[in-house]
Amino acid sequence: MATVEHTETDLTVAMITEPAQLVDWLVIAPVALPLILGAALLMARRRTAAQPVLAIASLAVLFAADIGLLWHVLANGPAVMTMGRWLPPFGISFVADALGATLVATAGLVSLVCGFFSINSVNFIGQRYGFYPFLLLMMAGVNGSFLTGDIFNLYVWFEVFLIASFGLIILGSGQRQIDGATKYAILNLVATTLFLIATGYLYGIFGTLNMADIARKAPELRSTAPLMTLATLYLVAFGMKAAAFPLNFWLPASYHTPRIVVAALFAGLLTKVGVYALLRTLVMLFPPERSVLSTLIIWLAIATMLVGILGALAQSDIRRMLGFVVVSGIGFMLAGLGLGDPIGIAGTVVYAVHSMLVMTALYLLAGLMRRAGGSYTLNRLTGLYRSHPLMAGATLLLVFAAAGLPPGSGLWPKVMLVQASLGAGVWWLALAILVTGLLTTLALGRVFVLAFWRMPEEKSGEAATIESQDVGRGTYLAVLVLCVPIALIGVWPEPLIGVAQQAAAGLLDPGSYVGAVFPLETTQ
Amino acid sequence: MIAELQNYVAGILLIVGAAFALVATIGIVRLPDIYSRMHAASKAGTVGSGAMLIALAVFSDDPATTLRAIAAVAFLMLTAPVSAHLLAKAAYSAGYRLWEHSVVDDMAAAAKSKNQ
Amino acid sequence: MRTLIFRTMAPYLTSLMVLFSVFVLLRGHNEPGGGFIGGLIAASAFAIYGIACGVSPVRRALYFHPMTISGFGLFIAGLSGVLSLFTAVPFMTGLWAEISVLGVTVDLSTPLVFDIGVYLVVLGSLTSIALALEEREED
Amino acid sequence: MSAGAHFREVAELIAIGLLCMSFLVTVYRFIVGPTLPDRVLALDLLVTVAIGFIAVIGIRTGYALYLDIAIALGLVGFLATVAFARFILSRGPRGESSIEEENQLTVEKQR
Amino acid sequence: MSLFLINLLLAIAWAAVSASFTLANLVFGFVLSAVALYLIREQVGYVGYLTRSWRVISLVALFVYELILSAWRVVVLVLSPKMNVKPGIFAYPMRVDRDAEITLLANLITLTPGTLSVDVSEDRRTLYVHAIDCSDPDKMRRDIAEGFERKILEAFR
Amino acid sequence: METAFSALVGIFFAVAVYLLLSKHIIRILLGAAILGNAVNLLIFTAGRLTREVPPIIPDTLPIPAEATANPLPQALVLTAIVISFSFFAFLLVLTYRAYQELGTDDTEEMRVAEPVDEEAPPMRY
Amino acid sequence: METAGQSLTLFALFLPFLAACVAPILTRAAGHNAAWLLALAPAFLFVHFAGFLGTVAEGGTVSGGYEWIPSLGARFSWYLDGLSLTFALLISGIGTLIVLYSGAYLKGHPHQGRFFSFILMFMGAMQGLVVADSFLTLFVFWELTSITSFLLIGFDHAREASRRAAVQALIVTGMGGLSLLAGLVLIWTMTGMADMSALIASGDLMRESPIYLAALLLLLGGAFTKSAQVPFHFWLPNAMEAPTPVSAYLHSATMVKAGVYLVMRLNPVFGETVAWETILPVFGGATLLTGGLLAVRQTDLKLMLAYTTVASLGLLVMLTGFGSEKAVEAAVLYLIAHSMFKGALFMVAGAIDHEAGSRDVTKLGGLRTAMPITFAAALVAAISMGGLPPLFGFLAKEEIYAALGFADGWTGALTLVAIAGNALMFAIGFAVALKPFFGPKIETPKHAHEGPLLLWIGPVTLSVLGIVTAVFSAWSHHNLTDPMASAVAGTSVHAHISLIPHIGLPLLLSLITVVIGVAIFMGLGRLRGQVAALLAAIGWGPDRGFDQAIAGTIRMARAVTGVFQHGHMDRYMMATFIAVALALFVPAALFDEFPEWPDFPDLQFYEWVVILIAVIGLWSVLAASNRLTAIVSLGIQGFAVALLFVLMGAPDLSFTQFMVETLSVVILALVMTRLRLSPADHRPTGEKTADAVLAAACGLGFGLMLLRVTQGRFDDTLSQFFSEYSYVIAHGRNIVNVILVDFRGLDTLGEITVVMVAGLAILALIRIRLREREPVDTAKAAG
Ligand code: NA
Ligand code: NA
Repeated sequence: MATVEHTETDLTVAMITEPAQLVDWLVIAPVALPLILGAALLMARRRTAAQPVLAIASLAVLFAADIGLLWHVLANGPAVMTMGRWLPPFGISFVADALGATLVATAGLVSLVCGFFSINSVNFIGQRYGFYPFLLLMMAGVNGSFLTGDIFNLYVWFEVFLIASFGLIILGSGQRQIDGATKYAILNLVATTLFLIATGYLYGIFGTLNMADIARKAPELRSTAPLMTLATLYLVAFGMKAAAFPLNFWLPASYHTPRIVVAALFAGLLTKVGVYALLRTLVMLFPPERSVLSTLIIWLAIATMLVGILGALAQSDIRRMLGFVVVSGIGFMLAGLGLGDPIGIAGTVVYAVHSMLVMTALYLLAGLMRRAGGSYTLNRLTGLYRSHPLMAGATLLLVFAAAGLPPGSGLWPKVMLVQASLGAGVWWLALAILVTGLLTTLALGRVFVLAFWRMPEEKSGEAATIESQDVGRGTYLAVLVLCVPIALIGVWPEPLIGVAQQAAAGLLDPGSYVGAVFPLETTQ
Repeated sequence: MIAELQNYVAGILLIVGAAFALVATIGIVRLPDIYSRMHAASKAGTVGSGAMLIALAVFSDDPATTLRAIAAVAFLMLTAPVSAHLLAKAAYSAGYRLWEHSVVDDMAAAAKSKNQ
Repeated sequence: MRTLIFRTMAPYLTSLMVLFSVFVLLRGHNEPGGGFIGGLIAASAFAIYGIACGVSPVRRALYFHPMTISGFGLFIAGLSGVLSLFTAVPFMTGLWAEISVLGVTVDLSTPLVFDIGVYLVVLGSLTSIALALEEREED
Repeated sequence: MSAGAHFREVAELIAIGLLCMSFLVTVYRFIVGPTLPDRVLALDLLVTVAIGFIAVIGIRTGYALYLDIAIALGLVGFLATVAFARFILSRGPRGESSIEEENQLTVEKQR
Repeated sequence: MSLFLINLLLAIAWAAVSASFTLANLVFGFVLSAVALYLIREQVGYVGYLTRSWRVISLVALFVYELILSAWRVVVLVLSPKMNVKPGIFAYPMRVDRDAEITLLANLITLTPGTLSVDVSEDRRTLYVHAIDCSDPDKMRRDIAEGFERKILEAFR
Repeated sequence: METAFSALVGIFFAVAVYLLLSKHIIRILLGAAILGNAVNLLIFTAGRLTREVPPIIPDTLPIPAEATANPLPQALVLTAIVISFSFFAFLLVLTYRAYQELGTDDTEEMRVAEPVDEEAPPMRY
Repeated sequence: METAGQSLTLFALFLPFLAACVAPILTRAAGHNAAWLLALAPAFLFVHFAGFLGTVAEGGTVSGGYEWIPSLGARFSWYLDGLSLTFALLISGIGTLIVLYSGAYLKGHPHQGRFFSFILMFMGAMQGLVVADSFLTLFVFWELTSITSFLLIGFDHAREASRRAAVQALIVTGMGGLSLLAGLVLIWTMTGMADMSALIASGDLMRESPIYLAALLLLLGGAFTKSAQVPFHFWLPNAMEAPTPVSAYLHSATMVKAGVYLVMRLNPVFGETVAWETILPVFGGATLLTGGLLAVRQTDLKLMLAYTTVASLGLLVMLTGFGSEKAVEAAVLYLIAHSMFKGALFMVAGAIDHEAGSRDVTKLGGLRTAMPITFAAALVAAISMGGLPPLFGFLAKEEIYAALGFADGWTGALTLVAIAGNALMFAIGFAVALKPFFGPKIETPKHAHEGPLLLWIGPVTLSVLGIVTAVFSAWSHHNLTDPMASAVAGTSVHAHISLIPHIGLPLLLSLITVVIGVAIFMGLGRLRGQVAALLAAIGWGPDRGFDQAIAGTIRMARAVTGVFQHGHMDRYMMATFIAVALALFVPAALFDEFPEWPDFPDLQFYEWVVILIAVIGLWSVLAASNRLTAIVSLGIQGFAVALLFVLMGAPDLSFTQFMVETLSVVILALVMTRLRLSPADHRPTGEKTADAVLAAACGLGFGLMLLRVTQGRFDDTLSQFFSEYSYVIAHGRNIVNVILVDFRGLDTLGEITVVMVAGLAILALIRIRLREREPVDTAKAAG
């Protein structure tokens, strides 16, 4: 064994000399906490009874940390922690800006709610084979993606949440799950590999992986390096992760197959990470390339919206329908990206938060409907209005939210995106947004009308094969808890829009981001 | 002086080892069936690579490296016959026939008598 | 595989490989190797053991379920990063300590703990996979 | 440069040349097959030859550290063979048609 | 006793691979090998005695010699322009009956000229050996019985 | 050197993509494995190539004596190898389970999640 | 702007929603009598807004608001001028009556509480809509009216017709809402104005703006759908599926008038242009005639009223777009009158239905003795509707004819339209008010008698009000008509019309209208048959069109989805790589990002050999005759890659690659053992060729890009740093390992997470099935 010499070296040239404050740890907590707790839960795999309790406690702590981080970032601007004390860009920086912190906090809420929902819906086998570790580690991956300031590290976190999502999707292990999981896994693997490929090129061009470093080096390299191809590759890779047309097929092929709480988590979290990554790369790192691509992105956005919502209209299975609604929502987020102005980007951010909450709630609601009505298909679900008025209320709120009608949260991003597209003179985008809103109203409104209003005696064909079960109170509560922020945003969107505008400003002018990472070189 | 000797010995061992390796590979091409080919692979191949590892051991001035090179040879010797045996047994059990000009097959005879 | 020769050889090969894996792990900081490669070698060792002698002896040998070992690996790898919380430096900052045992100084460091964590994760997960697959063969 | 060193360098090149030929010949057997065990054997020999190759590279570059790779290869290269043997063994007794076909191939090749 | 020996041997092997024969490293190696042995505790049965180690050494010497010879014969065989081989599998009735000895014998046979252990019969009495030149199986049986098998019996009994 | 490696990477990608386009999952898996190698070589090449000098600091020196191979892409590739191996293993077992559940590895026949004759939604209100 | 007043208004605006929240609880406690309590909410609103009458009558306006979404520059603000105030009073006033009426109408209904809740929410939405100042406030309330009306129309949800009507209303008015949003946002974005008050103060600016026409059409899209203008009229009669209080409220005073409100609101900004004065009268006139004619065909009291509502809305739009102050004044008068008589008549229809059990005018008769109060109320309302004195409707009718005149062909045509429409409405109004009550008594499903107080207090009040406002026309003009008309016209307008008619053209036209109306009334039965025959001949209408559109949309959606979501994995993959190939070539071609032609690589011969082995391995994977061979071939290429790593100074990589490659093959072999796979790929050559071309393109693209990247200058600052400090600070000589565990330890942490999760996932995959097959835990040995 080689002996270690503890030489005296001038650390200031290599390391950050300022001590890390406790509050700085909030930046890494959203990753470190679930990761360590997830590992601990895995060790306690056999204590199936304790699993949910421990997991929910962990998620609650995580959510508290997320909120703390958001509060800190909003008060003090981007927060940075560079791992291992190495000066950036040599160490991996975690940077929580308004965008990242907001998404992390929303993800925290979504996961906590799904944790509650899972109490009733995850069985012994699911618990024993790691539902909760998967959940926590997926959160680590998702949070890591939102917070990391290093593009290769982003890839790593992508893979973490991806593999955890594989774990979650196969937990049912029925034919549908296996089939869905196969397509989900292979196509997503291709998508993340494309991301890695692009990152390999990026490293070859820039020689660095730190996003702040890339952002400040890009202008010099623009004339000599193939950045246009690079940006397009990122668009393809993240577009596929985000389920943007024409690379959206994997989502409707798989999201309806796992148990509903898993689908809810996926719908709430995963595609948004793709959108987030698109924002980070195209808007923050490659803005001129993004403007070149903007027309393409806008057309893709339109196609995604319309193909998504038409897909939803075509479905009889509510879960499949929701999968397409998720896709359609991606179109909205792409729209802001394509427009690329502050209000458009802010609209995308607001939509992302809205979609995380609403899509999760809708899937959970589908689970409730299945329990109450014994089926997932519109051809068989009936009469829930009489039997479950509270559920009907929640459904209405969520339907309106998803369709962008008051008092749901979806109104505001719609308004912002229409504003942005009309401001940019892209009226056909505004048209597509509005038409999609209308078709969403129709698609989801039909769910309400058919499943809730329609009465059982009218329905044609055979009776539902599955007896309806009692709807657990905890489950109900989970959905209602999600309804609160959804309605709150619908009524008073100012805080969210304010944060989103801050996030958009941070993306469009990465000065504060770069400055936070390289505090000593702010004049660069 | 010692260094020169090291160079020469290492060089010779390298050439010999590589030659053995080549012969082994020619063997697996020329010999008629899988079982015969295994002779070439598990003997000439092992000796060839072993020689080259010993060349490294000889060449290196570092006793640690020398020791590790010898250890590597030992590991090779330990594993090579096992893998040969396993492959042969597996191939035989799976029904891969001996070369048609093979002279004896006591195993087949034993199996036949056992079945009767 | 029920062959006497292999079954007799496998335990020795396994212990040899486990030794080698620890060696690769410990010197990884200075020469090629490290937790990941070490873990791979160790997992291969147990895979061979399992193929030769069946799954149950391997499970009994490991005592803990391989996935628990894996979880423990990730746990200590994560904790090794959190230790720096107490010295007011960022996550995963290497902390070094010299400990004197029997007159020999041993260097303990969080990167080492981290690498051991990596080793355990790889060892545990891959062994778990190999054993689970091997187990399918037997039923 | 001393004569010994020169000789050794030439020997290295010769060895590498021979090993490269070995590689190619082995790959030839691999491609020709005709049976699965033949291919597995080729792969096994490839690993063995690679160990020698790495030893030569170790001498050539003066980096003894490549040796560890050789050791690992020696230990685990055998794992692949074990696995394939296992595979051949377990599918064999079922009298699968593909094996019949392979035998057919062998017979044809030898004629 | 035998376990202790193996443990010690492994510790030395450890010191060898890690190239440091300090006391600390030996102790560490010993502990490590103890752990490694513990993992395979069930399979470790009878092992020979240190007192007969010289016989073991002579066995190793024979083996190395045979190995090189064997490789050379392969060379000759492979490179001969007209390949005249009469391969076959012959049965070899063993005298050794302990697992370790059978294994050792089989491995040695494999590494030596023209022979390759294919299988051990279920009653562990017969070793099936593939020979590249099987024109005279009885001679081969004799060679093995008087060569390796005798040496093994000497070394371990 | 980079030129040759670029060409090789191109070939790797071409083969990987060709396999990924198959209908049989086993071939797709082989494609995924090759794709992993292609990407690893790509990253490795993108960090520029240096022959034979490993990025290891000699025992006697505090920093490398000569220009070594670029260590960073090596570390990145190492991470990527491990990750793609994990995914590969998962996909493989998933394929196996799919085969058990669905009796096929032909994606054309794997139509449980998206059935060929999917029920139409009700047209009424 | 006094704060106390502001917060009181804010409270007033939220009060209906608060009441809606408590309504179910109250109803559970107090039964239908909760109506009395709940009616206090709209009553409070009425009183509160009535307090502004003075200010507004003096030409003032009341505005206020709070910061709401400062980030978007949107306030929650309101603006009360004559127009909004009149509407506010109508909404809250009639709302009070409707709540009371609902108390009786739905007495004993299991979901009466829910009903109160919905109707109060709707009222709140409507109230907000008419007083809203900022565009966003307006839009939110606008959409809320659509949503709440959806709930109200579908209240009787067990019937498919109700559900259909609800969906129809939601979709049609939702479409309009989107159009409105687009219009408002367009104005907002282009002019920076975000408030109605600002907009109406800048008419000239707007009229000259390049976005004038676009904005106009978009806003009218909202208004026309909401106000059921042809061809969007069909949803309104269908909405009669709702319980009668809903019809009385939504279709007399409120929802449908939201569109009229918007048109009136915009008149000062968008009016006085050719577009405005063409579009509005044409659509309004067409709607008037269509509504009137279709009303004739109906026998259901509510449907008859519904179609006349359509007609009235057309009349209002027509008048507003006519383009004179007089016409505006007429519109205002008619709007007020209509709210009162139509509300009363709907409630009457409901009362008859409630008490007699039928709404079919052909199956009712002789109820006047059984339901005298109702009858009286109906008669008075019908007189107003017919435009006869001494009711407010008379004032309106006179003013309409006064405004239209016969000045030229255009106005003449409109006048004729007005006469025809009014005559039809006259006939229908009296048919509704007289037919059920006169003639021989017809037995009805229920034994009819006068309803309870709650059931008739509404119609009676509205009927009486129709008289009072007409008699005291000076008061009503001063407080309601003039301020409202001024607001609509954008200039100060004064009405002079009273019950004492001026002899002249308007009176003549009124008389003509009455004569024709009476004639139609007499021949209603015959006319009904003719209209029905005509419609049968046409055989298609927007109502059927709606069903076809919905079904068509769903069918189209299925077709489109079938194209993109076809379920063929290989085609999904193909789409992916086509995208990749395009991404690799198109930007490179457009922006000149292809590499320069390279020199021939200077490799050592053994390096070539290793590369060759890799390529052979790859080829062998492709060409393998069976998959098992392919798996072994996979080992070859991985092995070659590992050797390349050795040659390129990457021992750690090589080490790992060897191990991983071996383990991959091992796992593959372990898994394969269990699979019975048929030998490979028997696809048609065409497919293979297409795949090969695509694959080659991707490979070439990736290779070229890599070449281009490596031809650039490389910045190795990071690696320099790592080399420099790897040993000195991080105490490790293997720089790669130090990067892995220290410099970039976080990557590794993520990586081992992946490894661990993969292990767990694989365990789950394998085990869960194991358990399914054997319920007893076979894994006990697992410890
Ligand atoms: Na995803
Ligand atoms: Na990967």
